[in-house]
Amino acid sequence: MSDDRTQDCRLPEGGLIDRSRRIRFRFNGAWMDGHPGDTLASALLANGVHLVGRSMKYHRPRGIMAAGAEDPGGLVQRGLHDEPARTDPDWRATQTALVDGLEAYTVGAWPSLDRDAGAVLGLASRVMGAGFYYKIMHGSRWMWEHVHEPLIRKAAGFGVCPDQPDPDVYDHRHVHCEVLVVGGGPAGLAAAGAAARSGARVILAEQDERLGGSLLGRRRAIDGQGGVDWAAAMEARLRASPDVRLLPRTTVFGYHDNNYLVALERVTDHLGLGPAPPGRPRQRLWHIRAKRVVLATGAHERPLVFGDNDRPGIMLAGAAQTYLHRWAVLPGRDVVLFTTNDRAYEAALDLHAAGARIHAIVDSREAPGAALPAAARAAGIRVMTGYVVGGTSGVRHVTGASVMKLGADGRASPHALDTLPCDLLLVSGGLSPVVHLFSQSGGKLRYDDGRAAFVPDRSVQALANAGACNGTFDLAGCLAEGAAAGAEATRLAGSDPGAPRTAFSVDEPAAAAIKPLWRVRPALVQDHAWGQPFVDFQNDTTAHDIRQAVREGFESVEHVKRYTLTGFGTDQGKTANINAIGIQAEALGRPIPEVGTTTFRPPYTPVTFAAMAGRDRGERLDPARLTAIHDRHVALGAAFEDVGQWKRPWYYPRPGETMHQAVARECRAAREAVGVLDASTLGKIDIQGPDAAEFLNRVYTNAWSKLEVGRVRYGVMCREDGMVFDDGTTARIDDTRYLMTTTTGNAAAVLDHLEEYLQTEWPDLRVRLTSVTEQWATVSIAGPKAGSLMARLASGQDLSPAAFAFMSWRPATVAGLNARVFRISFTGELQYEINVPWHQGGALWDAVMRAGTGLGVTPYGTETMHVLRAEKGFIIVGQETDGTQTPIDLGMDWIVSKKKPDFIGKRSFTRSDTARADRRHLVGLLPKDKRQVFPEGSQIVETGATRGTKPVPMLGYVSSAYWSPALDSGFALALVAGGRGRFGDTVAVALPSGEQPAVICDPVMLDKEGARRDGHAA
Amino acid sequence: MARYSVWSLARNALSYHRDWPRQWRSPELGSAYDVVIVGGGGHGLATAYYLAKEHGVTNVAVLEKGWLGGGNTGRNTTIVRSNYLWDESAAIYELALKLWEGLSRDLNYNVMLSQRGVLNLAHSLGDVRAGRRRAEANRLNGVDSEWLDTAGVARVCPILNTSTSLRYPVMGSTWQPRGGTARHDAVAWGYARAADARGVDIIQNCEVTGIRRDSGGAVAGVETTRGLIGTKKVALAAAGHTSVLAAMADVRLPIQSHPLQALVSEPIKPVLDQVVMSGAIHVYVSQSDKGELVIGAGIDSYNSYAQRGSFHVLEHQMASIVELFPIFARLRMMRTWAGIVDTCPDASPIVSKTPVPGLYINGGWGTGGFKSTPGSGVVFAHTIAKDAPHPINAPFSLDRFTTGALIDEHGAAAVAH
Amino acid sequence: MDTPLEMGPGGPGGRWENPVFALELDMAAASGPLVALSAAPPRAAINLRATEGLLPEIERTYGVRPPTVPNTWTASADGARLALWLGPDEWLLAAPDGAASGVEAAIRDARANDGWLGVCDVSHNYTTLVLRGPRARLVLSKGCALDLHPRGPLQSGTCAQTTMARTRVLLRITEEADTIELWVRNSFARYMAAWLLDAMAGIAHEPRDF
Amino acid sequence: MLLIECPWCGPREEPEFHYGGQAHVARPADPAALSDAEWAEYVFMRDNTKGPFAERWCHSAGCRRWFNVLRDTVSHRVLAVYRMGEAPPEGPR
Repeated sequence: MSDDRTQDCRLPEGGLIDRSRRIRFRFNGAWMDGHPGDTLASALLANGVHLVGRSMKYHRPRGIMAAGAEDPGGLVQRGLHDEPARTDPDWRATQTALVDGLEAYTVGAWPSLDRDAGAVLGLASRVMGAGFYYKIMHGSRWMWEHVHEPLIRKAAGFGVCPDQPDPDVYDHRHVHCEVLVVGGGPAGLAAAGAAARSGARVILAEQDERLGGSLLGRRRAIDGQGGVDWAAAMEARLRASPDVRLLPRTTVFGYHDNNYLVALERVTDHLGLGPAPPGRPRQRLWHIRAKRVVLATGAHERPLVFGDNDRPGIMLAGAAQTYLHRWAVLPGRDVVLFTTNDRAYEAALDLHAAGARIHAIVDSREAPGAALPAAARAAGIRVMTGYVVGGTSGVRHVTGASVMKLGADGRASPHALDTLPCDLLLVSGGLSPVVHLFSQSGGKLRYDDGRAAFVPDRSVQALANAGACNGTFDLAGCLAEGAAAGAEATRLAGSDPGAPRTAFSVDEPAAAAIKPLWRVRPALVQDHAWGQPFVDFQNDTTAHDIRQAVREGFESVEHVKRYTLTGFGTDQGKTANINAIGIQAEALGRPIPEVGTTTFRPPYTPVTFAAMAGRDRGERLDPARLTAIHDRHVALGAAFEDVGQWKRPWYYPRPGETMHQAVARECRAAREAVGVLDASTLGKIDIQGPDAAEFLNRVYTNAWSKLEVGRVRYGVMCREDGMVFDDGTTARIDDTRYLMTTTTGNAAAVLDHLEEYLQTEWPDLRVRLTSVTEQWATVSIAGPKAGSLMARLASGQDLSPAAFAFMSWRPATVAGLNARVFRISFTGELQYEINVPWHQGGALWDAVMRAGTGLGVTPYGTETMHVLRAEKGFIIVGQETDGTQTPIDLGMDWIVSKKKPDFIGKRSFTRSDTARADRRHLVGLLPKDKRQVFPEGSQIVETGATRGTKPVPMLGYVSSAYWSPALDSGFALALVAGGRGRFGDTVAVALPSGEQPAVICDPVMLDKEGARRDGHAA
Repeated sequence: MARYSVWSLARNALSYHRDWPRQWRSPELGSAYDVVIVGGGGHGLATAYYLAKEHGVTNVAVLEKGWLGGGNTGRNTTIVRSNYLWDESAAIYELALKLWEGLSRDLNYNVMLSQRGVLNLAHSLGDVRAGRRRAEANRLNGVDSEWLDTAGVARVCPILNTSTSLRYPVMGSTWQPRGGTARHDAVAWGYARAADARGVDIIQNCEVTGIRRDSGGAVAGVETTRGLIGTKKVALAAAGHTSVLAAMADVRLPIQSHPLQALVSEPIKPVLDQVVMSGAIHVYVSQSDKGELVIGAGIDSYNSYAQRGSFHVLEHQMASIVELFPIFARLRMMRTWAGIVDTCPDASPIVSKTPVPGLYINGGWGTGGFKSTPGSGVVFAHTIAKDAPHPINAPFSLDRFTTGALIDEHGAAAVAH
Repeated sequence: MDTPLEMGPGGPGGRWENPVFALELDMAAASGPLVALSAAPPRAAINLRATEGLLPEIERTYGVRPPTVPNTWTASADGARLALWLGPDEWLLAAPDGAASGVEAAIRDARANDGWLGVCDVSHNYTTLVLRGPRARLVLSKGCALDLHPRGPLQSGTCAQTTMARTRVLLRITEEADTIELWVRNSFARYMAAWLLDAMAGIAHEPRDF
Repeated sequence: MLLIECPWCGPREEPEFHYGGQAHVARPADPAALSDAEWAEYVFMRDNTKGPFAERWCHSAGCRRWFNVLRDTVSHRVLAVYRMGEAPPEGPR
């Protein structure tokens, strides 16, 4: 392409890039070149591109201001058109590794980034001060809903969401270590070095792809070795240490209780576009439990707040230095530096040495330090002390800086104005320690006047801070502090680090103290003449906004943050927050410590949703519990129902059958021949011990002392509030042993409930509980021909209803398998529940199906089971109950012992509301129009009630409703106020289409006398 | 109160916004008030506003131990809806929703109510039954609510994964078109400004340390970090700390405080136009006017006053989000936080008199606090002014735990928020 | 119709139908020298509840003294019988297939009148998966929060009940520290195996072990 | 995420445990003798302490034992772990 950019701003040599290889990438459609080792930001700057994005509110042109995670402005969309499923919104150019074919776009600028129509909003900026939205657009709801809010929403957001599912894989790891070092700069490397080879397990995590931190962007020597080489040597030494795990490209983003830290490793994003190499996750989330933590997270340089301080080409001094040294990029040729501290002078000196013209160093202090200003002057650079930059010129790139004299009143005098041309304006407001993780850990901060920064104070976890994040900004101090912290952490974690080295020889110019300047204050009448003094460059918060918020009574630091949206951007205010606090303190006339900081909330930098999910995606989102017979159900074409985590066959449609037809067929089979149900999912609890009967007496509402061995009883259990919790049958296996069944969904909850009472309330009861849910597979056969089928399966054993009493169980050999057979019935039919060892469940099912040939044996699912039981008026816990029904409400007063002095929940029955006679009772409900099957959940009202005004009084609701082939009618179970006294009454089911009449009746609708359960109705 | 309007905005823009009046005063703490409200969040400020507006009670102090709206008001996921199951709940939340609909105008403060509609998804046959039951009850209670089948859900929210490949497929949903979101901070500020204008003293950085009672046991005053205040009526509206405050008057409550976490994504262009909630797989998500996806997590299991929860809760949350919205997988979580929620055994609030004369409690809202704010304020103000509950909050008494007349909204609140 | 069924090799219709049989080919294909996943052969398992005073009696009848050190296991001299610590008064006895009823009866008979004794056959409650190889621990560490470092607490001779991915497991570190058994409830077996298979994909590309 | 010291299994991650709320709330010996209010006190009323709080946990994914924990509900720091039936440790908290 002819409009190719050619890395004009790349220096001919130097930098930590691989010049042997070129990387082609595209930015807003234009092809450019870079090298391996580049970030998107460094490559753009190498190609002279400063304008990268537009701000959120006013669509102001925004460039690259920093070189790392703190950059507020350079947001792009990665891979929008080439790889729609892998496009990533809101990517920070400074942290985007350059890869072949990378495509990056600016989103939200129309028609183009250069000529963005949205910039017209800049004209309205004078109106759109703090709290703009709250003060207008409240008059007309219609206008708000149809005009204002849609406009606001349309303008929102930076990037676009992919429109396809993410094909990539994400991994998790859990690790434990003795020492975790966060940050691979000089302090972190020194710390890890001190801890290495001590036998302690050490993890060093660094968000950058390269270890070295600030050493990569400065000219420094440590012990006579270049800083970059020193870092490389350290890395090599650590790599060779057996117990050290180096994690580059890994951001520790959360610090939780008990030294639990979470980190995101970017595994493949830097390898190229497209799918990750086979088997490799795109990202890996590390869960780290560390005995000790050393935080060596560095510091962020602060920008300065003055008029139009946001133009592309305005850059943090240290960032420019980093672009120069690490990437051999000269981000500008005509340079002005505006600083409040000595340290930044070095950037000007380095750029000068690299060939840039430094027009001036503008220092707000009257008395800077000695060494660096002298060096600057010696290099022929004009040093202006007591001056500030008050405003800038330029549109899409800075073209000049307006220098003003600071008066005795601290205000910049406009008459001393001097405009310096520049294409790079460096700014430095001092350093802010990166205290995010420390603060997340619960540590308290203190404001240090000397450093003009918040630094760690009291910590509450097993951690140490080292280096710049601790307010130690000089390299020798960083190294010494890091080494000491690493050694101390090792020792406290129980290993011997040996004597740590604490003295390092470093060549670093001395730097004098900073004098903070939170904003450039123009002379009073000129307050608004010099453009917008931005504080949060992403959200377009200005110093004016902050001061206005204070004037309006927002005095808490959190209020100002929220009212002005400072620090709410994707950078979470890394460069903005401290300046905002300084400006607020000034406006309030209070010292900074009284203002305090806002909370540093996790994550430190944004974390991919899918990385949080890890492998728990798709079918692994939650375990699907399968019975021993599952594959048979699949082969039979079953549709499945999720019951808790279980997959249960819902119905077994034959080809061409609707669900209704399939269920009707299954129901008929069970009522007329024999149906087969996989009942393995019911919870089963083995209860042993001499006090087992007493225990059952206490947890069930009915009496258990007299249940004989071999017999089975139905029981209901309540919670202490008297409401039904679960039901099921319990069989007496021998003198001191019972087998309890629970509902499928409640199995774990019931076992927990029982264990809790045993261990915490009644430890004197000699009772042992073991879950045997998966010890047994259960096949239930029901229907008039169940007896015949049972006879075929258990030949030579008389299991006929005559010989085998209802509600009893016995051991038997069924299809050659050792089984326990229970004669219980949830269908009203003659029914056997055959239990065999789980691993033989499949064999039993096969045998039942084979033996049933000719008997009309038909598998049925949960839907048919529900119809069959509902015809008999049997409840399902969780369907007829919702935690607000007592057994009495359900018409089960027969199961509530009057004799037992106590059981769980008994006392609650006599509370005034619980004892009311007009509570909702379980009843049957028959539609006047027999074809009608009411939707479950329908509400029941008095006839005609829905014609009245709302709210319409409701009598109750339909809990279950089905088509009954046996009744040849739709029918329902319902909970109706005072329902047991209203059998025969006609009420209305209030459907959206209108009322439908129905008659309240006994919930038992079929075979009230119970003949069928002994097989007599065939 | 200087009214906000396009004209006031234009006028102030001319003077570079230098002349905006304070939104509320910073008054000296008085020595006695007719009513002292503890808690300067949405509920406390709304109560003060309605005490002044509806009952003419203006000698009122609202005490806030930190900054206004700094508790759960500023920490929730801003969902507003009224589709609760039981008549009692529907009544109080629907009262609130009706007030929400006129709130910006009433307060002369744009609370940015955004009625984008709320889906409560069903993922099992049990969910379907419960959802239908709720939608039908809502309809008869005059709450706009309907039942959608899976195809209907897909029409309303096409980016939702409604395929059967989902581990727990979407089997339908309730749909309340009038539900939506509001700007949480603006609610606190709007009420504060309006209450202040009616004479209410709003005192920040003032923590209550004790409740004084007279020889008869009735409330006589409150002790604070800024001195003693005489009052015969103390109203607690300090979600999270209700138990701690009530204990100062020897009142024991059936309330437990738990962390509740939430998070936002980086801002993206509009992609989700509804509030989507799923109790079964613990998801609730909406997209804010700034473009962030606002996502709520499940309640942490343990008691806590720490305003932080456990990380694995968020991991589960994101796993569910990514399944329900597969296109969100590559989006990034930008900020997380937690509040402290008061939870009651029946997942319904307590808005009630107490055994201590002059002590009133508004708490236990669990995840329902924000959406109820205006309605809660109206009925609590009534309860305080008349020393008797409003018919709408009468069922939410402390007595119900003795009589058994619980209002069990677990079904509705399991769909947290 | 009570003709004895054929003894299968864990396949459909057999007397010990393996819940992860359907994944056996996948498991074999995913296994290699770094890590291998398989299902353990059938084995008897008995849940034992007892007080410490009963342990000598148990040792006499069962041949293994159940350990009182939490999260450890003991074995008979020939290694055929194991006792895994599950709780302060709870153990899992693992013995050769078919031994359950004999073991259960023997223990019961020995202390028939002790009210605190509980013995329950759970042979069919579990599926035992075996993860073996130098990267077995690494695979586990993707879903298990315990310290699995080879020099960590989970050495040969230890066991631990914990969570793995979204289910619960009993881990047993066998005589070989890189061969780890995962005892899972049968209904979770296929989930667990599928999860492990997914986690094993690309294991050769993992940067390093612990 | 909390790290909870099971009295038997040692420190384990919070998801292995089940929370049981306030400790030392004994079930009344004779519920029938209680008034409705007294019964409600047992069933529903619980301390909700800000600061050191005696609570119950169950190591449900581990040894299945219930035990007591004295934990600060503000700092989340576990101050003591003790078995069921034991009294909370004395002394300054």
